Amino acid sequence: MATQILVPAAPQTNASGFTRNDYKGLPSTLCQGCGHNSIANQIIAACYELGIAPEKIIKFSGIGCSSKSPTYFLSRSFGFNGLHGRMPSLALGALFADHTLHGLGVSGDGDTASIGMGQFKHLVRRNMPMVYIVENNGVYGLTKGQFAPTAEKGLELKKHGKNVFQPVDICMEALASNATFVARSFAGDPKQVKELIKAAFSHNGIAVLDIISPCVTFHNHEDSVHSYVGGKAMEIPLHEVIYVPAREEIFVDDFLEGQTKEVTLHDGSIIRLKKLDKDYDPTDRHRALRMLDEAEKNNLLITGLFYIEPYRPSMFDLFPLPETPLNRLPEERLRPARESIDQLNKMMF
Amino acid sequence: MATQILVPAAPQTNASGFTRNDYKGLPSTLCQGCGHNSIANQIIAACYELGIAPEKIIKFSGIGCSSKSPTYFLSRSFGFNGLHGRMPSLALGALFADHTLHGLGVSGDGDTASIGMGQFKHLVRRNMPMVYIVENNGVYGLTKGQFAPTAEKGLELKKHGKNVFQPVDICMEALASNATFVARSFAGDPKQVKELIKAAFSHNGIAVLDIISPCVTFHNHEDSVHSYVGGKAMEIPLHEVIYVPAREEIFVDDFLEGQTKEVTLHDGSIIRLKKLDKDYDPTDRHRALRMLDEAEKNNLLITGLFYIEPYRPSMFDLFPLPETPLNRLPEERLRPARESIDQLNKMMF
Amino acid sequence: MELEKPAGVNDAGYSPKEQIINDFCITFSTVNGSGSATANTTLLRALFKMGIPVSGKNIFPSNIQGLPTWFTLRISKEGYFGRLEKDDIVVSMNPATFSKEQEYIVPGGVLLYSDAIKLPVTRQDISVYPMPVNEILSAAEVPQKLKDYAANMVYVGILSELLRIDFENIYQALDFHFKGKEAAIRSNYGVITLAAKWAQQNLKKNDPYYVKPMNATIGKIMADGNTAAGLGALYGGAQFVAWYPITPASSLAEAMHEYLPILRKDPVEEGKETCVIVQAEDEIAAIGMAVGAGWGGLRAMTSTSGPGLSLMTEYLGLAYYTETPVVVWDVQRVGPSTGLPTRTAQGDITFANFIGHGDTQYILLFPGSVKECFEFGWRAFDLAERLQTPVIVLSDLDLGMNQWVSEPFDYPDQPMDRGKILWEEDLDEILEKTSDKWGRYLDIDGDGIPYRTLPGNQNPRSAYFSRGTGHDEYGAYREDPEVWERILTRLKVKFETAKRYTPKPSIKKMANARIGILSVGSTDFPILEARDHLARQGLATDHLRIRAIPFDAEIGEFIRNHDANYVVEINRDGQLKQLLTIEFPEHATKLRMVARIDGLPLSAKWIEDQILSQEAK
Amino acid sequence: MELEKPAGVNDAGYSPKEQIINDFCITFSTVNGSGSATANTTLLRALFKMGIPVSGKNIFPSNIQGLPTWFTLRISKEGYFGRLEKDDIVVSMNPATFSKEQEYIVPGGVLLYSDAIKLPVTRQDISVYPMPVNEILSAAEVPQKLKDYAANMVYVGILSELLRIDFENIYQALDFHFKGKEAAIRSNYGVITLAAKWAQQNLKKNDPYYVKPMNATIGKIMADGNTAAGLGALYGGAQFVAWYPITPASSLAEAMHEYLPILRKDPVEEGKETCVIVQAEDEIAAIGMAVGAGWGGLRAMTSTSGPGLSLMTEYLGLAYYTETPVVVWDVQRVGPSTGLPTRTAQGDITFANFIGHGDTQYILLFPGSVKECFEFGWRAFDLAERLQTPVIVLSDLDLGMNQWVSEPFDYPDQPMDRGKILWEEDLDEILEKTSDKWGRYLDIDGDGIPYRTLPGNQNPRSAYFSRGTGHDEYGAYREDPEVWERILTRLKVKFETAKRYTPKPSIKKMANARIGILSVGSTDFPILEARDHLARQGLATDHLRIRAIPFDAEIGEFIRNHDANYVVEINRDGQLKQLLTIEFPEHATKLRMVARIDGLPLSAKWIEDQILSQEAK
Ligand SMILES: Cc1ncc(C[n+]2csc(CCOP(=O)(O)OP(=O)(O)O)c2C)c(N)n1
Ligand SMILES: Cc1ncc(C[n+]2csc(CCOP(=O)(O)OP(=O)(O)O)c2C)c(N)n1
Ligand code: SF4
Ligand code: SF4
Ligand SMILES: [Mg+2]
Ligand SMILES: [Mg+2]
Repeated sequence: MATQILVPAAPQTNASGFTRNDYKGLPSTLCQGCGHNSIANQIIAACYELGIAPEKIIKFSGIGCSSKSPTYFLSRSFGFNGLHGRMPSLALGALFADHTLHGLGVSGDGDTASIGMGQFKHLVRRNMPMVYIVENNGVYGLTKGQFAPTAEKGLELKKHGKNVFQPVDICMEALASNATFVARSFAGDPKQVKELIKAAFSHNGIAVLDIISPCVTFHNHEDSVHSYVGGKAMEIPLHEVIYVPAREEIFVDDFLEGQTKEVTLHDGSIIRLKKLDKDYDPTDRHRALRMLDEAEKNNLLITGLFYIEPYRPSMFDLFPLPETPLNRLPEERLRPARESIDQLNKMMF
Repeated sequence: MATQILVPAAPQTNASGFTRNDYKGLPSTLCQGCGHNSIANQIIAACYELGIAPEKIIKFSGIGCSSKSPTYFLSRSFGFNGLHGRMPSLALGALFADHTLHGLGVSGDGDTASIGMGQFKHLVRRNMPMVYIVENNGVYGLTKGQFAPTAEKGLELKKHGKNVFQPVDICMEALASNATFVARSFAGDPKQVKELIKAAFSHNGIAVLDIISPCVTFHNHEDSVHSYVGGKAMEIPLHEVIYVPAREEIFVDDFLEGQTKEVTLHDGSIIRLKKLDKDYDPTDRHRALRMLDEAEKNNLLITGLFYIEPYRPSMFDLFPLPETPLNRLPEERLRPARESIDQLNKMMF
Repeated sequence: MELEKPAGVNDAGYSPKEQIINDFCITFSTVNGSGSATANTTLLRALFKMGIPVSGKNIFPSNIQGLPTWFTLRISKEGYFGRLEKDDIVVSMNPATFSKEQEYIVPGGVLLYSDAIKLPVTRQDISVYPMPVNEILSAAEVPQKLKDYAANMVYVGILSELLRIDFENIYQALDFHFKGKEAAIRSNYGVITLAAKWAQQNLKKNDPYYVKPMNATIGKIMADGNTAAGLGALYGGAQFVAWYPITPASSLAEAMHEYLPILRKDPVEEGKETCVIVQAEDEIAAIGMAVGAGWGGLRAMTSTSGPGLSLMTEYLGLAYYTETPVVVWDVQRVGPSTGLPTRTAQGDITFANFIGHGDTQYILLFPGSVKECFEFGWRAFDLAERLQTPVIVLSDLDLGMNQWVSEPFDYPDQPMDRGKILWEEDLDEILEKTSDKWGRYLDIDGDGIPYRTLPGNQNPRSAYFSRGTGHDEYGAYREDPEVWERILTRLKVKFETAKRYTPKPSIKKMANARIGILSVGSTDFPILEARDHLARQGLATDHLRIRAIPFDAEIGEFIRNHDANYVVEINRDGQLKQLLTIEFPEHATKLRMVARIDGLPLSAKWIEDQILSQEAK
Repeated sequence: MELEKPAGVNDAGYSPKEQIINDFCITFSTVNGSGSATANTTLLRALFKMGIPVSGKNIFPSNIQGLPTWFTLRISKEGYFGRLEKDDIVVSMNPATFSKEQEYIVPGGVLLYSDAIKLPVTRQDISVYPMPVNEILSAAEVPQKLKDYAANMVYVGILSELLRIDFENIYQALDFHFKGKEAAIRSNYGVITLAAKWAQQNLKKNDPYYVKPMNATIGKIMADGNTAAGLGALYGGAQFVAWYPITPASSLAEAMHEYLPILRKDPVEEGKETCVIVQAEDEIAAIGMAVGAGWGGLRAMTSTSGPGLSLMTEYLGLAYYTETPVVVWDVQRVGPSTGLPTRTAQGDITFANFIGHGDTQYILLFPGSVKECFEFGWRAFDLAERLQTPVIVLSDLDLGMNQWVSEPFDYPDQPMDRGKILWEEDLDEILEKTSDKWGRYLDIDGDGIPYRTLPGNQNPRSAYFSRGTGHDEYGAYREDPEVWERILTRLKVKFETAKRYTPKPSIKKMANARIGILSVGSTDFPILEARDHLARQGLATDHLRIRAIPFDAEIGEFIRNHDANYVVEINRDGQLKQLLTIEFPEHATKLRMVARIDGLPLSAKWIEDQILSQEAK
């Protein structure tokens, strides 16, 4: 009888040689079933599939359950869990430290659309290159269930009565601020979430992902779009989103002519949008505005890539940054030469 | 020879018996020719023509040259010159003190669209009933000519180089936040400014007026839309705006059938829009969004009433406010009766 | 309704002399989100109803579900409500912390734990009662999805049996908690009695802990400080509340939201309410709205905690300089920064005192009990309006979020003081009296407090323009050096005047005490206890609890009259001591620091040890 | 180029003995927006070029055009740069303030005024020279729209004639101002010489004021503190600047913007710059960006004034607790609130010290001269990075916006101190050295300062997660009481360590002085003068200028060694004195307050009077 030697199977790796484990984080301390957890999983999956080294990503967040989640993915990435509503400025400053890194921000609807409205809008306006995910549950999770500004009109919550205000539409806000990548998705649709995240990482500019992410503890009423059941029932994907990395061969015949629309990103990768219902051109801002206007009027949860403008210069492109990351510049490149001081003093009169 | 007795001519008064003087303010300390001065004059004219008692108006502002201007009109009105970018919250709180008063906010483009973006958007979202004027000059006047977020892309300013960012479109922002009254005007078009202000005062909700108001000291380049010359050259009024007070008889035959569009406001007054070029329906939000999108793409200064939704409940309507102004309620209506304390204590277990 | 009531487990026979009655501490260890709060407060309330002085402290994590959380229930016949450092009894439902908790049990103490925890019990010197939680739940036919929650009712039943807690009172507590909803009460009570029966049938009590009815809580109430503050504010005629959610302050505004329709229906206009509550978009907006409303003549307030207070900085400066009344409740939690959002602190004292650029001074109030939260709830408005200035009330998480036994709330003993407000006729009168010399910022009475008109006043002379920039007595914009200095100096006069109105310190003395203790707020409870202990060790102390800034002259007297003055507080830097040093430099060397911050309320023992060791020097 | 140069007006014959030479003060009264700044700084620079110690102070309104503005030019052969309370010469171009200004002229002083002002001259005891401004402008054929502006050149010409200011130097000053633009120089110089000629032909000098060349400014420079600070920062290797416009700080960032392309071209990569400047949307964003950049490993800063500092409160607390280096320049103006935005102050001291909820401590720097603005410009980064903490530099409007004669800037005398940063290999090394025990917040060296890694570090062990919530030495989220206390206590150790690095106080002594004076910042100038005056009256004083918080032990020594210590500062509440009281309670009673705030720099006379009157008590 021959002895069988058990060789542990080599863990699977991505093209860059990383295992899925290399992208994991600490165990989540969010509620079981929280939409934020499933988004965290898709972030892990997307980064793994993209093959970005975890050390090449920086994570940012504000304050909230959503903003806690960066500890639950990418433990090998630097991260900064900042202040409530003020992640955009923090991220902007930090990303200038090394422009070769990928920025990934995770925020909540309260964090972004309430206290953070101003910073969010200005980050978008500057087209700061980073992925900006809003985990949108329509409530304040961490403070135990108050209305977020994205709460549906008429929503009733324990202790807070009925929401009487018009909800903020995060995608509409992004568009109004001339965002160059605007998408909406639903935590209950993990495949779409993942493909959009991958595409967002390839975008050279701000990529806003408004992801409906149910709060199972404080706001999971079946008739609400912010719940799993409600979201599932109401979701209308505009198209099927498929991200094709730059290096991959493209098999056109996978798709019938006229059924797909492709957008080439700055880094050569392609977003392929497979037509589902009607035609939708995501490079037409006005079309996107109209769609959101209609969705709002008819209370629809439309998901997909709403708008993309792949070639507008990003904020980095607007500054004469050296190739070397700023934070690696040695003293000789930072302090003006000794001789200069005399000249300078001569100018002081 | 008969002696002629000189009787001083009684000063002209409006329907409520006030003279124009009753609406005046202190002499302006702004630069001569500043657009803000001409807007101040139209505020005076509009209030005079409307016949609102000056004591029935409260003025608010943030910080900036624009925000200084409330001292230059309506000296008999209460006013609060608050903090930079934070006028909306101040106004909201103050207006709850007496819901029978008219709120009038004057802000700058920096005050509203830079530091004040968040508060502005949330005030709009709440449909807080007040007139909100942005005196938009594309720069920071009071701090001596830095870029405001409304500055045109490519604009060059002394000391600050070239503006590389996409400008904020205040009307687009208002629409994105579901404003119920959105208009743009130009300080060089005083008649339109005045009519729009009158209409705004009659609106039961937030009325956002984005008025291009040249800064003659720091940003009056002829080729800029923010200058008198540039603005004049580029202005394309959508329609002629005529405000007809509730009590006035309407002579329909003044206007040719099909050439005007009328919107009846909450208080019975009417805004009559006289068609100039093409048809424009200011009750269609999507139409307004498209128009702004196009104006931005083609760099046009379109003026007029872009959007109005006269019957959405205002913020006041969402609370069970007594008829008596809150700030006039006597102690008996504010402090629970003595008996109640025992009952309350019984509930505390 | 007649319900089955268990009757106590068999006794192993501790003689009455050996029994520890009404004087011990129980810690419940669970995970949050499991519903243990209901169980714990039920026990707390039942003991309260038995007439026993009792206090509860919730030590919970800053998340929503699944992390360790502790509830400590102290039963103290002497009425001590401070935190103890050791547990007599631990009820452990959480394997994650099981081993650690055992360390905190006193020798001879008790460990109750869910037998689902399969970890070793390491202590030999304690009584141990494993509880067959799942078994009992199965017997009770609790549906699967409620099991976590109902598990807590199991320990309620067993513990009640062991300690002899009255089931009548348990029932009352449930009835209160579930607002009389029969089904919920019955199902919970069902589990409790089943568990109790199990205990009766299966346990032999071999520990000394018992509760016995007393009458020490007769006529008292139970409440948390935030609810008390909110209620006080409603009795104070609050008219405008703007807030933004933040732990541990949220429940203050939420309580107002809850009680507003009950307490503040307009007695004149039907269906109307006389107070508006707005959830703002952030704290800058919340304070901005409140300042606007205060300026407009409303009794206006906001409530927040550290990070929110930081954001209110600029607006508070504006309110100070424009002399706008506004009330800010800061329910303190551990900072700096986000810090420990669910832990208690007194760390915002110097910050609140110096908040805002430029020279500023604020009225600070420090409630020391739930009852005082209620009182300052209304009184803060009187002060803010009388003095036309911001009032910052510094409460804390311990006081604000825990349930405390308290004297009942007193109806305000003074009519509302709206301060110097001029309506149409008042203005005419004052103009006549002063020969037309009224000005918004003119000090007519010499007390530093000017008269103000309110928007809506139809007197054509009434309007004025408020601004954060330099202004003269008539509200006109002025940059003149002498005007600036004059107004700022008058504001200092006003701050002096404030001392006539602010609450005096509360002083408790012992005979021949040469040692003073100074404090603010909720440390009152452990200090009371520490002083008793010290006295027993021969060290008499006097205690002065400061209730307001500006500091009263009495405080200086107190310090002078004692050889050493220990300033007890929950922060790192001795913030109260710092402010006292500034105010009373002549006594600076008599002040000693007794300060620490680790997220927990101070214990009497620690205070005592600190004082003793510093005295020994 | 050969230009006509006038040669002085006829003398009424003051004997040389009666002449007042190089020791007087001129105030120019104009309206703002009229371009008088060019005229005034031209005179200032010309005098500087004549070798005479001279200083200028601009007292301007918070608007853009049309309101009264004053410029005071002090000529002091003894090198006193403080403000004087009286004017020797007034040049009045503004009817609105004409009457008032006459009151400030010393007996025997001079009034020059535009004869377009048709108001009475009320003083009989002064020399009066009306100036036919319009007439001269017409003769000079100045176009209408430039008349307001050129009117100021008229007084430059006339005054230069009267005082004997060298026209060569006037020309140099114009050349500098107009950056060599010939047309502008010529047209202005034309008006000046025309006016001078008019004076020569029409005036008879009957006042005693003269300037005479000296060599007291040889080798010196002229600069404003904001430019100096911005330049210093560029020499400090600033890499990221985020700012939001606000008077009086804007010119700091604007100077950096201006000099960045000159000083900070990347010597390696062509066409690149090694510093990024971003105009943020507000101050919260500005500090947020700077904190982000500081965390990312950049030398990051922001500059602001009071209201902006108030808005930075929350972020500063985060930076303190996460130990993120960041530099904040606060160019102080008069607060509270918007206050007097164009007037100087030292009113943010206590606020900056206690900024943020919870226990915090900050490094504060107080530059006392333009040269020190430059020095602290670079040094602040060394401190921030070495100590991994925010550094707040408190300058003021007087220092920041006025032109000062100064020693030339010194090239930094130390290499950049980047502090404890670990790149890939460093980390491997330290991991080896510590047997794998590196943690972001672990105090390895015992000085309270941990080691940090920076984003981009590709070592798989390098990453850590920063948070404002409780964390342990390894950056992990922790709510444990002992962890919180440990980290917070270590931060205090770090603050002690800071004293090894912060600038020492600067001390100036006199023989047998029993009186001490303590101060920070720009009050140094009037204090220098006041001390000379006091000494002449027999009162010797020592002076200690504090340059940093934490306070150095030397300060305590100084206080102890003097009978009375006067703390001189520009605020109402004696803020520096308050902080000294806290730090040195044992000397609290030796501190005396000499504080006022009215928007003006303190005068030597006022300081002197205060000290004398308190000494008299
Ligand atoms: C300045 C400040 N204000 C308030 C809070 C309290 N707070 C923590 S999380 C949160 C809301 C989070 O809501 P959201 O962003 O929607 O995240 P979610 O928890 O729903 O994922 C608030 C108000 C805070 N941390 N800081
Ligand atoms: C918190 C704060 N930051 C900065 C300033 C300085 N500041 C005064 S006005 C102003 C900009 C005003 O610009 P805008 O609103 O466009 O008004 P304009 O002067 O152009 O009319 C700024 C930044 C301030 N007063 N407060
Ligand atoms: S409270 Fe809501 S948002 Fe927060 S973790 Fe739980 S489910 Fe998620
Ligand atoms: S600076 Fe510009 S905005 Fe300000 S008053 Fe002058 S013209 Fe108007
Ligand atoms: Mg949320
Ligand atoms: Mg502007």
